[in-house]
Amino acid sequence: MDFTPHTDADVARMLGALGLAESADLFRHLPAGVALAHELALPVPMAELDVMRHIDELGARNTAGLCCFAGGGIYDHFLPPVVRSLTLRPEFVTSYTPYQAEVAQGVLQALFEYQSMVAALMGLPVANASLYDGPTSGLEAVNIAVAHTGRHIVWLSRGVRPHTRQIVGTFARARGLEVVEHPLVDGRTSWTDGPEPAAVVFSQPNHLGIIEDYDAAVTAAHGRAALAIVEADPMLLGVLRRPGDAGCDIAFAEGQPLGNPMSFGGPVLGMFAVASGLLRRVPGRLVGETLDRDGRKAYTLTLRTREQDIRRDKAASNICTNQTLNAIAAAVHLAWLGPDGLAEAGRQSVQKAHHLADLLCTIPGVALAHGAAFAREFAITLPADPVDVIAAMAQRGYLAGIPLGDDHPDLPNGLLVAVTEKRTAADMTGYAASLAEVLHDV
Amino acid sequence: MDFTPHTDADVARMLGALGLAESADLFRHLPAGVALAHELALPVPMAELDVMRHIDELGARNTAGLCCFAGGGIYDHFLPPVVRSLTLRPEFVTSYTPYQAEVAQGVLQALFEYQSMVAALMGLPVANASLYDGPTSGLEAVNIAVAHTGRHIVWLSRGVRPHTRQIVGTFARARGLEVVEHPLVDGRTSWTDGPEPAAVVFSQPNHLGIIEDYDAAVTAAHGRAALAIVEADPMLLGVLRRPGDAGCDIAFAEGQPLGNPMSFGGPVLGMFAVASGLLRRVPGRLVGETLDRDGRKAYTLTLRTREQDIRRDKAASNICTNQTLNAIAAAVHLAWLGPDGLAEAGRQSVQKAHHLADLLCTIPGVALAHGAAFAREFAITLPADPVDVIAAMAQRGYLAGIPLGDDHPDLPNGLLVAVTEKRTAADMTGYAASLAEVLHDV
Amino acid sequence: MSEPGGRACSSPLVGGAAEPTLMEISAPGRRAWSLPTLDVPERDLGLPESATHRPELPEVAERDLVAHFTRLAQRNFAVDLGSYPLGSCTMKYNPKVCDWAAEHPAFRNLHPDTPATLSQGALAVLVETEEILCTLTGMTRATFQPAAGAAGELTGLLVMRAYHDSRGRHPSTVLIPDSAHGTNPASVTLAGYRVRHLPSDSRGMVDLDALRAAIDDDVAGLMLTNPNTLGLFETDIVEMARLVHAVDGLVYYDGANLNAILGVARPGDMGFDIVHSNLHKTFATPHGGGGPGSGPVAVVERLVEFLPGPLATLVDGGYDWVMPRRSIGRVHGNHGNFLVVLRALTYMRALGGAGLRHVAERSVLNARYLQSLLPEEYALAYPAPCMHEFVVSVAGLKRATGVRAMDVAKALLDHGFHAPTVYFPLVVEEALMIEPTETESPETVEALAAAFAAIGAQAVADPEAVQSAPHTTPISRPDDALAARHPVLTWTTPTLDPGDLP
Amino acid sequence: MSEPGGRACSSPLVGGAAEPTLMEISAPGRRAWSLPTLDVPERDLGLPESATHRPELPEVAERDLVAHFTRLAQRNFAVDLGSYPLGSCTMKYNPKVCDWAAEHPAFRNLHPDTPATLSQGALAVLVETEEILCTLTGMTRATFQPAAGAAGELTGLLVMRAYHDSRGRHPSTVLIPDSAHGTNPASVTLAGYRVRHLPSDSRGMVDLDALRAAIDDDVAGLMLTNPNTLGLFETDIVEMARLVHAVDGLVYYDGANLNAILGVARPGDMGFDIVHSNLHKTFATPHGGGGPGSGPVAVVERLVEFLPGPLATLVDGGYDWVMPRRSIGRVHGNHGNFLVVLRALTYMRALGGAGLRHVAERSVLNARYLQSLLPEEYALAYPAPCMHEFVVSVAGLKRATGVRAMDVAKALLDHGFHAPTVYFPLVVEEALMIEPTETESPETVEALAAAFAAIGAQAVADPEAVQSAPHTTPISRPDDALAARHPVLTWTTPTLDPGDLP
Ligand SMILES: Cc1ncc(COP(=O)(O)O)c(C=O)c1O
Ligand SMILES: Cc1ncc(COP(=O)(O)O)c(C=O)c1O
Repeated sequence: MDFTPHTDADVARMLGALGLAESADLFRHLPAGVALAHELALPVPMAELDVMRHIDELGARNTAGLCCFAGGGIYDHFLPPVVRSLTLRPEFVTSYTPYQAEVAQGVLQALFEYQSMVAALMGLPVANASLYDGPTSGLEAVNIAVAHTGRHIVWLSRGVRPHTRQIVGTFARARGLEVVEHPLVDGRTSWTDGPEPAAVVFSQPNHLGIIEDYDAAVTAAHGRAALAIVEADPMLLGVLRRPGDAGCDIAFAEGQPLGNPMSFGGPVLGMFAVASGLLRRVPGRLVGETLDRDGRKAYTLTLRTREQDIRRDKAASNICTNQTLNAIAAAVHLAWLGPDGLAEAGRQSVQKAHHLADLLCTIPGVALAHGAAFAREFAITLPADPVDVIAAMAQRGYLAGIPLGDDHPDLPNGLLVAVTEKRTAADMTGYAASLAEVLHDV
Repeated sequence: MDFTPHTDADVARMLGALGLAESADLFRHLPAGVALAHELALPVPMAELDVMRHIDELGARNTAGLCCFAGGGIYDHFLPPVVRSLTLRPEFVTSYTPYQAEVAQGVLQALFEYQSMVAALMGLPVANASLYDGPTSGLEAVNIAVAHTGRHIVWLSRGVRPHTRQIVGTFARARGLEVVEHPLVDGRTSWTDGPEPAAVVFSQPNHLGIIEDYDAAVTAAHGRAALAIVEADPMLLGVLRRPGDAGCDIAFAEGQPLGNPMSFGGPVLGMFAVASGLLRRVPGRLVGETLDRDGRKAYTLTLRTREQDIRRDKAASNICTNQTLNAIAAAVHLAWLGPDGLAEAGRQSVQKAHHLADLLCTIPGVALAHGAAFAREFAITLPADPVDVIAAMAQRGYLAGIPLGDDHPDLPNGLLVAVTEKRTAADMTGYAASLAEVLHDV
Repeated sequence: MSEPGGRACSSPLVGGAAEPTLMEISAPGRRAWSLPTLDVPERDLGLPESATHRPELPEVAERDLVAHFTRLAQRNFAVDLGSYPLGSCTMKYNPKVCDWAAEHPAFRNLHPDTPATLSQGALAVLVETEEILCTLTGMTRATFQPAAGAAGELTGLLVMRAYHDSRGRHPSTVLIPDSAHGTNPASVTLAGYRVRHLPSDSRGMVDLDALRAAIDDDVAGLMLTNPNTLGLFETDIVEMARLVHAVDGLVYYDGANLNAILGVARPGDMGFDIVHSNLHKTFATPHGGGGPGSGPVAVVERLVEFLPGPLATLVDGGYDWVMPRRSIGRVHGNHGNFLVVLRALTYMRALGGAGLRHVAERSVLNARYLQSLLPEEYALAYPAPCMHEFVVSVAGLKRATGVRAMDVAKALLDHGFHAPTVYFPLVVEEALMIEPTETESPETVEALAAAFAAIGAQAVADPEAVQSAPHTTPISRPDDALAARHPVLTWTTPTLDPGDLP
Repeated sequence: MSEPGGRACSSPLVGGAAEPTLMEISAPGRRAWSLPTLDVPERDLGLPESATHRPELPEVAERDLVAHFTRLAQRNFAVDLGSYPLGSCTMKYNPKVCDWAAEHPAFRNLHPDTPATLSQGALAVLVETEEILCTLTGMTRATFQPAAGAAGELTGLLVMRAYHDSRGRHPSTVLIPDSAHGTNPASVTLAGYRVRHLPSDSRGMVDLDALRAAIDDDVAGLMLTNPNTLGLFETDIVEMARLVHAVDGLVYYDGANLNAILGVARPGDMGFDIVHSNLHKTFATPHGGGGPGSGPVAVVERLVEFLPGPLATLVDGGYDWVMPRRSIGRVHGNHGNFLVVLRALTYMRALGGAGLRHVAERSVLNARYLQSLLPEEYALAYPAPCMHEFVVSVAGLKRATGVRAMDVAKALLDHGFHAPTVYFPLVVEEALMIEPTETESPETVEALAAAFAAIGAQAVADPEAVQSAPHTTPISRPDDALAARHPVLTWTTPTLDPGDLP
């Protein structure tokens, strides 16, 4: 089936009005070699019911309903149904970027509120209307720093999420930036000296779940007139210090836990906030308040001269389409949580993470990889290959975590375990018991 | 959790404004013996996540995903997602009966369109805005006939859906109506003579799936100046004669298959259409077109003098709240189907029913209960107790059908099997193979 | 402006143009539907009674179908858009988690004839909800078959009748206060009883002497809602029940106003024998533009045997369907509006005992607070502390300015609120029945009061402006007389044009 | 009217009052949230870096949260409400079955680090979609990591760079027509290349001689969309590609306009080496008010080894993640906007080969038909048969009446349509870029043409009325200069008042 309303009679009538005989005549001006002479080998059309059966079949090939202890930026937090109900309003879902403000006040105000809440979350004065995801936001942050300082060296903590480091790397190779990685000592970044960087980039907590020393990182940056850039875990901003309060210049985050299901990693959203001095370097869209011709409060896209469609090859970023709908979901969820709900979700996640860590450490051969304080995620070392353990745990209904070996050669049998407020004491007892069995068997 | 916005401060402020000290003061005027002295033994409040877990647990206690071959008025037809998307618009879901037409044109026009499509479906000039369900609509139809003819006898075919017969019975006992049941001969109603009835009531197809003789029934009614009332299967009205075309005075239907999931039988809806002479006896709401003060087309509830809130103890029906949202769903689904889609769904259901019947009749001991022509549902006799067979078939993933014995003592081992366009050839082959196994084992 | 509705393209967001009907945007051969091709060998069945006419249904593309209903939805006010103080209807906020529950595949796709052994979860839903309902009302057992309040009334009255029959008595009248909702007398007649009206006294309550005078052996029962439709608690209820019981009559509770007393008082303790509840009011299930509702009927021990059936019942460890011994029989094709019950259970479990009592406290608090904020144009019909709703009369305003209750109601629409219930109960002249519900914030209640005040002031300053309201809605006042004089009930009837206006 | 937004109670349905911000309806201690109580023993962890400030988030009840966003939604136009002929954006109807797919729990709740063995269905979605995409574009393999078109461009250019590096060459310029979309030059710069603009010729196509003149060893590649942003098919494309390839340059296809040639012609056959597609245009995934999109990049055989990775790949019978040998590395944190890809697959499978070709045929037919219906005020920028969209200039109208392209666009809003794209491409004076898409019916196209005609006539009769449009929308034209002069980007900044107006 297709979704064109045209009947054969409609097509005939329209072609007739154009003086054409058949649909193929619409393409007569295409050069011979270019116009396809044959039909492409594509699947046959399907009835809606058949398509749904096909998607069901594909879905059935995923192992269903694993109790999730994997994190690494994407977390299984509780999403109240109201978030979905409001975010999926067709007026939000099926509209384009709000260029025509007169008929886009809904999306514009929702984004203005999103910006306001992200700024409040980060403790910084300005936030944009979303970027693609956390890791690519890190790249945009580095770009700002390079442009702002005119330097080409970037200090990157080894504790920054691997995907973020890889993306910065991908781009650095093309742009000739030099990325200096700073090692972790017992899980926390040690900032060794070196040539002056454009930016000092770290994660809070870092990829191993460990709480970094804000002052050490910010001093390392500001002591060298570099920007302090932090990747924050948004669900912990009710319990941990806010980037702005800690003196960071740019904060970005993988915003998925706020309002968005895990979605196999996308669509999610990048949250992005900066200190006031950097306002005019902010990538992506900004919604501002203004007045209409009748003096009524109105919202509109603003400071557009930063953007690609106006600045073209001088633009600092090429982003156009962003993750607006995911940002609206985040706004709804943040408003649902409020300051107390956010703090409670963070507090419970942290408490439960420590509860599980204790349970796991009673299993012979299992130990915490580091002594440093962690928040809601932690690294353990196993007496077996984590890949095999994860497979065996899945049989018992658990997604046990993420193997660390590839990214941290010093932890060949390391497993990264995340806990959210959604995991019950029973889930954790079951997880620990299953892990004990699994390790006993292997 | 509850959903009241009031903070303690709000409550204190409001009580203060009223000169009250505590919430209990709001109820001081209740007599001593009446105001509860103790807290009721009710469940404790639950967080939203806990409530959802509880509902999930309850849901898990139903046997999931049975391939449905049960019918009897409620059928498992294909419901396109667009029906749900449009029907569940909060503006439809959370509004009241459209008494204030100026802010209810959405619901009013949707119901006007529903009425128009039901009338077209039934081949009758007038349809109301829905009743509770098929069976209770049968009762309203009988009431019209009694009031219209001043007679107190009702002829009821044995082929009418048992629940409809039971409801008419419940009510007849209270109102002193005499219900004369007319027997089935080889599955079709034989209208024997008797004292003059107010109405002749039958189902098309009847409860055994068999196609009744319209003319026989209508003649039996009109020959005695009684009303011909038919319960129609709405999904078959693209392939079978329409009640109006067959001369019926009142047609009602269980409307569930149009737009509504099986929902364990509710909420569904009663479709109700009448010949023009009966317009002012129609129960329930009617939406009419009119003009507003500025001469613009508008919709409003009309002929309201029929209704309980105006007629009070003289009203012919007491219905107030009906099944509006289900009617809107039916309207969306009918518009999605159009005349061709409706005919195709009916055609496929009938074709597949006959295919399955053939497969089943090849199983030793299994036979069609009747020789008469059936449509999309049929009765078979089994060499075993259908209740046991249904249980055993469920183990194999099929809801095999509905036992007929209770309602049809002549078919102690009768099983009523329904097929919709949604059942595939594979479903049916599997059903037949499983039934053969099951019967072999018992 | 392009033509009305712009042939499936213009939006009410801009200009509020009318929307054409599906038939007007229908084109022969256009379609939204698709079905898999028949996968069994087709054959000529030569069935009897095959179709002679093709039903004239609209033929539209999915794109236009979606635009049509999306635009229609935007032409409708709803609780999700704003405050809806419609007296007697309890238009409270409907939590989204209940929508989630109603969409649960384990229930949504369940066939009603699934054997009890395979649908234990569904039976458990009914049993759990029944227990909570009985605890709240002080009854013993309940049926969920009635699809709405009116169906509950008829069911309750048939139970009443079965009770009397069982005792060989055949009383013929049922007593109803003159302030009763229309469904009450209508149900009484349908149940084969005669209505006898009881006058209200100066307090706005049932006149106790009139009741005493009306009591005799022919009285089958008394039907009452408490708080009554004036929003007042009938303080003589215990005595009233005693009087009725003295002649072996039964006392019926219309639960439309149960919201006001959740966890605070129980019909059972007041002497009621039969109680229907409106889940679509008290228990937050949405009204759906007029339905579906759910009107379960609960009764005291001695009436359980007469309830419709079957009832989901715990039978040695599992749930099963059990028919009451002397059941009046079935009153719904299946198990009632099950998914509505599931919504209500979700709501009840979320709130729990404490939350349910909060409902009563906050709904009464909001009503009292709103009442206290209204200017004197809105005179309380009866000066007594109200419960969850109250009734004011604008008779004075009408005499002074000619502005009627209906005008005030329409003007409120321009202020962004739904109108209150008007001209009900019948015992109050120019009545406005106002029920803010507990889910509105104090700020919303204050804004509502401010709107009433503004309308009151405008009625004095410029009555015509109020009488011609609303001015900002998709349509102005419809001509109801015209609609009744020329009934146009389907799109096959020729549509009206301004020439038809008087 | 009660105050703007009526403190969480009034509705845009009636009067279109403004809506307060969440912060304005926030009250200390009010809440929507609830969480189960902690079910593990709590202890004092004494963590470092613990919070010093409480984020000032709004505190609202669920009821007010719902009313707020429901009213906001009603202040927004959308495809589901009406026609959206926004050139270059392909605002076609988004089928609801795709929403269903995106909500599928088997995918929605899947963690991206689930091992491939446990997420075979998800990998299969990527592989199936990749196959269809490659067949349609004539490419070999594709990555789904790019989250939108611009990300696809940057990815493609990094692939281009890796290709040249691998051959030890370091060309520095990328050729782009002057009609290109802004993301093209911006991406070129970000990829470390210099932009060299190519002029359009009198046909509105790339000037072939200018291209010849621009070709040298320093040319890394050419970036093009075909049909181009004027809606014209670049008929010299094969020669253009030959010229670029002659200096070992690569030819990049910006897929924003792929809709026009689905099943009719393939970039691969035209000589393109790298192709990005916008699933949120061509393949009907909704724009979500500005995103999420998905910009997969497909390449010819010799560039596959440079693609970002890992790529879902069939490896002896099962799907696994495979990193291309000389991959440029990762460009997205996970696997791209996966659920958007799932939507697109649902759409592609529903349409199949025949339906996909229909898309091209009907979109071009609608554009040609609309163009043929427009009055002469709307002069075609270049007189040539258009593809799925076309660009008109109202420079003549402006000279005659002072009415500009932006005025026409705003006036269209009053007619219930979204505006076309304005002032793009830059090469056309007073440009209106109009793309009806294939999902609009002929009647809608005719209504759109009628609206354009009405505006044209009004521009002559009463230019001021058009210049002051829109008149029926929730707000009139916003003061963008004021917004830029006094940036108010959060609700902690003091809001503006009419005193701030010039
Ligand atoms: C007092 C009262 N009783 C009975 C009813 C009837 O309930 P339903 O509309 O659910 O049939 C109502 C509903 O408006 C009511 O307000
Ligand atoms: C021609 C053209 N190229 C590229 C883009 C950028 O695509 P996206 O917005 O998905 O980044 C667009 C989108 O407007 C476009 O129209």
